[in-house]
This record gives sequence, C-alpha cells and structure tokens, in this order.
Amino acid sequence: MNTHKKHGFWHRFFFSLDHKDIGFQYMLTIFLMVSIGGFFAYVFRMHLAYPDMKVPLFGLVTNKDYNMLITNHGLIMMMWLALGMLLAVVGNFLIPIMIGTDDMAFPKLNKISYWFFLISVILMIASFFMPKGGLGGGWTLYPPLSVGDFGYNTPYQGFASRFFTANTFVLLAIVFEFTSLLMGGINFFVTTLNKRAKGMSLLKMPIVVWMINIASVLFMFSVGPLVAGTFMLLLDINVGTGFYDAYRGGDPLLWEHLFWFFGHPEVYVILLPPLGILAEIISTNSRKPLFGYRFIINMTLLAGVLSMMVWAHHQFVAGINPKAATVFSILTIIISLPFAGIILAYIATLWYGKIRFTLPMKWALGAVALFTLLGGFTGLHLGASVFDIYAHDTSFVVAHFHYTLFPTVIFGTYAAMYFWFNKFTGRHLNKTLGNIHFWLTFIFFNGFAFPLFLLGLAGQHRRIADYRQFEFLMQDPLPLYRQIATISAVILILTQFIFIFNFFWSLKKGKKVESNNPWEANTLEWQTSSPPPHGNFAVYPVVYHGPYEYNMPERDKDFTPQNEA
Amino acid sequence: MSSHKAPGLEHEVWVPAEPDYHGHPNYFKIYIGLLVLFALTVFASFIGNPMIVFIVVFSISIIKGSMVLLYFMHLKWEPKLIWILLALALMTLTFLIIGLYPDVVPVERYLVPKP
Amino acid sequence: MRIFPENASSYGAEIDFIFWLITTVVAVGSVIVIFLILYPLFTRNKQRSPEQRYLKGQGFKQMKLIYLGIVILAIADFSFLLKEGPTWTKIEETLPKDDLHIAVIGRQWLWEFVYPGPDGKLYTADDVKKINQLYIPVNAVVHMDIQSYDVIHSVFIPNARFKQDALPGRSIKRWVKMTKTGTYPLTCAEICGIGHANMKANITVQSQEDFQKTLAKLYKK
Amino acid sequence: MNTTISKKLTWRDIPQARLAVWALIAGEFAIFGGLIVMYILNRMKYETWGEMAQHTNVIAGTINTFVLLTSSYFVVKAHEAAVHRNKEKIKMWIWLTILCALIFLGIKTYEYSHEIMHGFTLPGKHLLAEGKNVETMYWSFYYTMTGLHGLHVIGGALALFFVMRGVTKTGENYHRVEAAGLYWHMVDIIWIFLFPLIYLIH
Repeated sequence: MNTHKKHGFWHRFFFSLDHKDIGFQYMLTIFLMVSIGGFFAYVFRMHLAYPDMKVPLFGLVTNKDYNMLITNHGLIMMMWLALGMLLAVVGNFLIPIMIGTDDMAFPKLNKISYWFFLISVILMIASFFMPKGGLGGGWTLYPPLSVGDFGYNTPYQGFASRFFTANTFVLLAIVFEFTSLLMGGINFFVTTLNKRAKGMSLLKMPIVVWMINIASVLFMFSVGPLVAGTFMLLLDINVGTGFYDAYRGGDPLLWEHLFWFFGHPEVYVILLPPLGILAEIISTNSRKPLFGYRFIINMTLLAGVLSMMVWAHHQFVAGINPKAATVFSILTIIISLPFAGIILAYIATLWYGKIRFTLPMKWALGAVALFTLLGGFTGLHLGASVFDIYAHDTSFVVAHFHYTLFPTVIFGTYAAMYFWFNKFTGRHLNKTLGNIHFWLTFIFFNGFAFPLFLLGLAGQHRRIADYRQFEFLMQDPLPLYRQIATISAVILILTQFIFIFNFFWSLKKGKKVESNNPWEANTLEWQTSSPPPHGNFAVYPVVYHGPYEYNMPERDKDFTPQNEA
Repeated sequence: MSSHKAPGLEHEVWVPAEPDYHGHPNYFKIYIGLLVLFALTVFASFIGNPMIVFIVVFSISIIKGSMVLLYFMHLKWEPKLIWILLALALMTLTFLIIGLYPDVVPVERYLVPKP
Repeated sequence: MRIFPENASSYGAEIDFIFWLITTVVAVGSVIVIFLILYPLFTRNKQRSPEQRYLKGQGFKQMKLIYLGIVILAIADFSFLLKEGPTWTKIEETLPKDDLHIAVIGRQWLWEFVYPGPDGKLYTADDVKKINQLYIPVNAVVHMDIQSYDVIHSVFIPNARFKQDALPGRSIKRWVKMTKTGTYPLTCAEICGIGHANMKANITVQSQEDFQKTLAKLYKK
Repeated sequence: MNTTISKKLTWRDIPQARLAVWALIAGEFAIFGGLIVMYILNRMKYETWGEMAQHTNVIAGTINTFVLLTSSYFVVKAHEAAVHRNKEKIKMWIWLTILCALIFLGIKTYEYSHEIMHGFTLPGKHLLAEGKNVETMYWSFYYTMTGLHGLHVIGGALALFFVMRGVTKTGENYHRVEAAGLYWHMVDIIWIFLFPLIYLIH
C-alpha cells in the first residue's frame, strides 16, 4: 500500500484516482468559479453605489448586464461554490482519511463525478458568451422569464435559436452538476458505511463525516423532483411544451415549488458540512470532548427531516394558499429549535475548556457568532409570515442569507483550509497573513452585509439596477449605506487575494510541519504522515476511541488519538 | 497497533449468498402472481369512473411494485438501512404531494393569451 | 432616523409591531449568546485556566441546560407566533367588504390598473384603464385582483407594507386600506426582465370627493 | 477506559456495489416520483385529459407491461444463475432480458410514430391550433415520462450487456449481475406505475 509513485502534472490533475488529488482538482475548479462570482459581485456592487461610473475592468453597466451579473453571481455561489466546496471538496479530502481507509469505495466513479463537474463548469462559463448574452432572470430561474425570450423581446426562431441560449446552457450545467453531486454523494455514503476502519463504529465517526453523509442523502432526495422539473423546463425552452406556460394550463408556481423543494433542503446541505467542520475545530481547540455528540447527530437528523417540510417559506407572497403558508410558517419557526440545540452544544464545548486561539479557531468562532446572531436570528423574522410580506424580495432577505451562507460557506471553508492545509500539503499556511485575512474579512463582511438589513427595512427591493428612480430609496442615509456596503464588499473581495497569495506561496515555500499532528488532534487523519501517501496509511489503523476524547481522565497527555489503545 | 487488510476490500470478492441471508422465493410463483395482478389492473380499467379506477389501479400497482421490490429485489432480506432509504424517498414524495396539492388542484386558473 | 418608510395602511402598524416584537426577543437572545460565547473565551484561555473538564454531554443531567435553552427558544418562538398567526389570518386569509374593486395587471414593464366602468362592475366592456398611476380613496377597503400578462411580477407598496406576486394564469385577490392621503410608490419586487428596474408606478391616495372627481375624469376620456 | 471494539457492524453485510445501486434507486424514485406527483396533480385538475388518454394505444401498453414483467423474471433468473456461478445460464437469461428491452423499445417506437402521425406531438401544435390548450400538456407529460423511462430502459439494457460481457469473459465480478439486475427491476417498477396512470384512467 505504501507504493507512492510520483506522477506528472497531467496525471495528477486529470486522471488520478486518488481521493486527495480529486479533491484538489475540485478545489482549483471551484477557485476559478469563485473568482468569476466574486468579480461579478464587485461589478454590480460598484454599479449600485456609483451608478454613473464606468466600473474599472468592466465598463458601464446596463440593466441587462446588471441582471446577468446578479443572476450568475447567485448561481455560481450557490451551486458551484457552496455545494461543490462543501460536499465535493470537503467530502473528498476528509471522508476516506477520517474513517481510516485508503480511498473512496468507487474511485473511478469519483473521477467521473469530477469530470461531470468540469463539464458543468464549462457549460456554465459558455453560457456567458451566448449570442443573446448571459442569463438574466434571477438565479431561481422562475419560468415565464427563463423559458422564452421574454427578457429580450425577440420572437421564437427555431430550435437553434433556443438551444444556443444562456437558459439552456445554465440548465444543462445544473443537470450535470446535480448528476456529479449525486454520484459523489452515493460514493460518500457507501464509503462511509462499508469502508470504515476496524473498530470505527458509526458512533465513533467524526461529526463532519456524519454531517457530509446526512447532507448527501438530503441532497439526493430533495433534488429528485427538481431534476424532473429541470427536464420539463428544458423541454419548455427547446421544444415548446407548456409545463410552466399559463397559456396551456401550466403553472409557473409549480416550478417555484419544485425549486424551493430542493432549494430549502439545499440550504441545509450547505450548512451541515461547515457545522461538522466547526465541531472538529471547536472541540480540538477547546481541548475538551465535543459536548453532546449523540445529541448533535440526533438534532441534525431531525433538522434534515424537518427541512423537507418548510420550503414554501420562500413563497409566502408568491400566491400560495394562505392557510398552507401558516403551516409552513410554524414549521419554519420549529426548525430553528434543533439548530439552536446544535449551536448551544458547540458553545457548551467552549465552557470549562482550555481554549487555544489558533487561526482555524478564530474562523470557527467568527462563523458561530455571525451565523447565530445575525443569520439565524433574522431567520425568525423572515420565518414569521407576516413580516415576510414586507421583507420578501427586499435587501433584508439578501442580508439574511448572506449572514447565513457567508459565515458557514466562506468562514467554514477557511477554517477548514487553515486547519487541514498542513495535513494535505505538509506545509503551514502563513500565520501573519492568515490573521490579517481573518480580521479584514470579519470586519468588512459585516460592513458589507449589515447595511443591507437597514436598506431592506427601508423598503429597498432586490435586483434593481438603478435605485435613483425611486425617491424613497434615495432619502438621506440610504445612498450612504449603499456606498458603505459597496466599499466594504470591494475590500472584502480584495482581502481574499491575501488568501490566494498565501495559499499558493505556502504550497511552495510555507513552513514545513514539524510533526504529523500539529494541533494535537484525535481523529485518524492526524495519525498518518503529512502529506498522506497514496493509500493514506502505511499501517491501517484500528479504532478504540471516539473522535473527541480530549483530556481523558488518567492519561498523561490531554489528547488520545482514536487509534491509541 | 496491528496491521490488517484494507477495510472494505474484503467485499470485493463476493461470496454466494447464504441461504439464511438471501431468501430464495419461488421466482416463478411471484411472476405468475404479478401477471394475475396485471390482468386485474387491465380489467379494473373498464369500471368507468376515473376516480375509482385510479384508486383501484394505483393500489394494485403498489402491490405489484412492492412484490417486485420484496422478492425480485430481495428487499425482504436486506438490512434495515435499505428500508430506511426507500422510506425516505417515499417520505419526500409524500411531503411533495401534500405541499403541492393546495396550490395546483383547487386553484382557479385561466389561460393567459400570448402577448 | 426612520427605519421603516412611513406607514399609510390600516395593517402596516401590525406588521411593524411583529418586527419589533421579534427583534426584542432576538435582542435578548443575542445578549445571552454573546455572553455565552465571550465568557469562556475570556476566562478559559491558555494562560488563565490550567484545568479543563472532561464533559461529554451524555445523559439528561449534563444536557439539561441545553434542553432548557431549547425550551426557552420554543417559548419565545410561540409567543410571537401567537401574535403572528391571527395577524396573518386578518391580512391574507380574510377579505373585508370592499368599497372599490380594481384589477392590477403587471406586464413587461409597466403596471395597468383597471377600474370598473360606470356600471360598477369589473371585467365589463366599459372598464377604464390607467397606466402606472393608481388613484384610490382614503379609508376605503380596496380589493385588488392581481394578475400578470407575461412573467411573474410582484406588487410592492412599501408604505402599505403590501406585497403580492402577480402570476400569469391566476388572479389573486388581496386587499389594502390606506389611511393617509398622499402619493406613494408602487414597485415591482420580482425580477421580470431588463426593464425590472424601471417598473415603477405611483399610487395616489385621495379623499373621497377628490377620488370621485378623478373617476369622473377617467370616465370622460 | 473505553476500549471496546464494536463487534457487529450490520450495515457492512451489504456489498458496496449493491448498496450503491440501492442508493441510486432511491434517488431515481425521487426523480420519477416527482414527475408522477406532478402528473397526478395535474390529472386531478384537468378532467379533459381523460379524453386524451383514450388516444393512447392500450394494447401496445399492455404488451409492453407484459414484456417488462417477463424481463424482470428473466433478470432474477440471471441473478440466480450468478449465485451458482453458471456463466452459460447468465448469458442466456441476460440475452433474453435484452431481447425484452428491444421488444419494449420497438413497441414504444411504433406507439410514438402512430401518435405523432395522429398529431399528438410533444409540443402539441395541432392541438393548440384546435384550441385544446390544456390537452397539449397531457401529451407533454406522456412523452416526458415514457421518454425518460425509455432512456432508463436503454441504460439498464446497456448496463446488463456490459456486465454480462465482463462476467462471461473474466469469470469474476458475479455480484455485478445482481447490481445491474436491481437497476433493471427499478425500471420495471417505474413502468408498473406509469402504465395504469397514463393508459388506463380515462
């Protein structure tokens, strides 16, 4: 097993079957997507604050450009960054090594799912260059707008004119991405169940493995109806059927339902892996067992089931049955309870611990604080259907989901990067740059997202290219808020270059790790060499303990690796 | 710490199912049963009232489907996990149909002329 | 500094009240959470506390504070749900008797407001149509049939705290009762194409007499 | 100190290929189930779809159902042969299954061509011209559901073919016969639900 062969660049980045290499391929692909999404965010934020300015590197933003930018920013960040980074990358890097095995259950399937992902990325990027321009109908792709040429006012001119549109390409990209993630999810699921190291019972697995698996299963079921719906939408666009066409008795609301039936569990698919990452980091850095391991798993399962019953809170004013809306509102409020339990368990882990303020810990604490205080709690505002009448489709919603997604996706990913980078490369990320990166990101993320709450309360509705037409949105402090948000967002985006520089610099020149276990952690990935060889372990571990046995009584050191008898 | 074979690899070599684990129903009997139910389905379609036909035919379909699942696919002898997976799929669809019903069926809609 | 735009409808204050109610609950919760996070950070770091405790959170005894937290949040949740439910019923599920019945129709990218003609009935030949300008009487319940010709739009009147999507293929009846005269914006809150940003109308709330005059003028045209 | 190694790991009793196929099947049920849910709801709403259902070829559908049920039986026999490591029998039963798949697809092609000739196409331009707007959606659903199912038939048959070739050539991987067979049964089950819903309810 320990025959680690040196492979060339092409082999490593295109044909390798090793789960770590595939994870790295996913990561680089997603870096590409994120830089596009981030660039779009920069352009439209600049346009919002300074509508007349020619945005540097882009030029003047027209209404059409603006719609295209926000749509693709949303799609890229939700579908390719969040889902890809947290399921594919984290799952690929961590699952096999954390459960103490050599690779995925189906390495070839893993490779194929990466290729599907790559195809989806290519299709997505190709969609920007279609004859009629990129997609501009909102990332939710609500039908009458996303079906025809409504956005462009041109008549139907045959199949080719429909096929070579951004709508078709984006939908195909989404189908390919879902297929990729479905295959990946099945792979994770089977790997976890069948390839665990000797002694690794289900309740000795690290939380992050649990979370990725629950997320994969949740994804698998919630996405089914949407896949069917996507095929129907593709037929509507390209063949001219009428599934969502009100002229033929079709119903645009049906797509909204299907989309959010996937879309809401998707939020939890995105949320669960970072919660797992936070569990690892908080427990390791508090030098204390994770508080309520089984409780957290039970609450997650409960939240997973509940998350399939709350989707219509995205549609309170979309014309759904008001009585049903009441039910969905109550269920939405109820789903806050299991998450409150999970967050409280994390906070309880901090208590009576011995906290180390390492970099990953800072990211983790920042994520917990922001997610709970401003993301989770404003969820109560929006879950209450009455206030949602006013807040729906305003900047309040934008601020809310940036406060839920940014701390989990971005902070969670960075926490994972700073935590596991040394394991998978054998070198540390630079600490000083990391600290600067953290504080700038933390401050300017708040500077960007908090004003949006105030703008939303003032009635600023979403996806408007130019607010100057609305006098009530140009009253005194509001343009200032918009400028604060923009300047913060721009600095936030620039800050990420620090990380990119740090990442590639440390890859080549970073400080080498002194030991295999710099954080003195318990889980199995720290018990092999850094970077792990092909096949992960020289000697396959046998597991005796749970993953969070820090400060176990009657031990001379404060951590007990899982494979230590 | 002792070395042992990579876990999971032991399943690469598949051994014939042991009789106590993989039950062996009489496949031909099940097949005949399916054909009988299938004939019933076709006859039931002559009842007339679409609602009754729907209920009868759909229930027979469920019986047929579960027969294929249980015996042909050996679900009866599979561990609980598989049952849970299928139950989750069923649960998903139940939520979907309950959530969609009030917004699709009883709603009054009209056909919008094309602009 | 004003947080919300000026309220001009009969139920706007209740929606604002729900916001403040939840915000109060959330503020209290935030203070607790901030304390729970910060206290261990300041007291339990490396320099100050040598000994940590081996607590795994098993069994009811150790978990009781967490259960307590969940119960408190549940009580807080349901305390505002008790207020929220009836308000939702009042605004969305019940229709008070109408004084005026109009149709609000969205199309790319303008709003059409259809008034009943002199016969007082909507959807007859003598209906009058007004583009991007809506006149309604003050203190009168106005029923709106919200419709769309092409794509999904959304009627949004910030000052009335009113929002409803307009879906092609269905006519959604909602009501509003304005309590202050004046001119307020009416916008589209659901992306509907290139002109989404320009889809703006005015809603002028007039006293009864002024409204009758306006209506007469409309009929004359 | 807690040093017990858990002894019984029940879920490991499932070979990984079978587990993966079961997970795939559950996912496919969600996809087809979503489609069927939408169809049923629309069917309840629009009663005129019953007229359209009368234009389907019930006899062809009946034969097809019979063919698929039979093929399911063949596949399970192939699995039985795989348990006994009988290459020749595996070959025979799987060829019979693929034959059934081809018959199914042939009948389906006949049906499609017949219906298209009568003007019941996927976008339904003729019906639109007649003013039967709502009815076009019945045919859209018809083609989407049967077409997607047809793609699965093709996929399942290909999977069976490659598995059979691999098994008979190498004499290894007998478990793959069962995995591919499971997928084939799923295709059958979906048809068991589609057939009455599309053809029989008038």
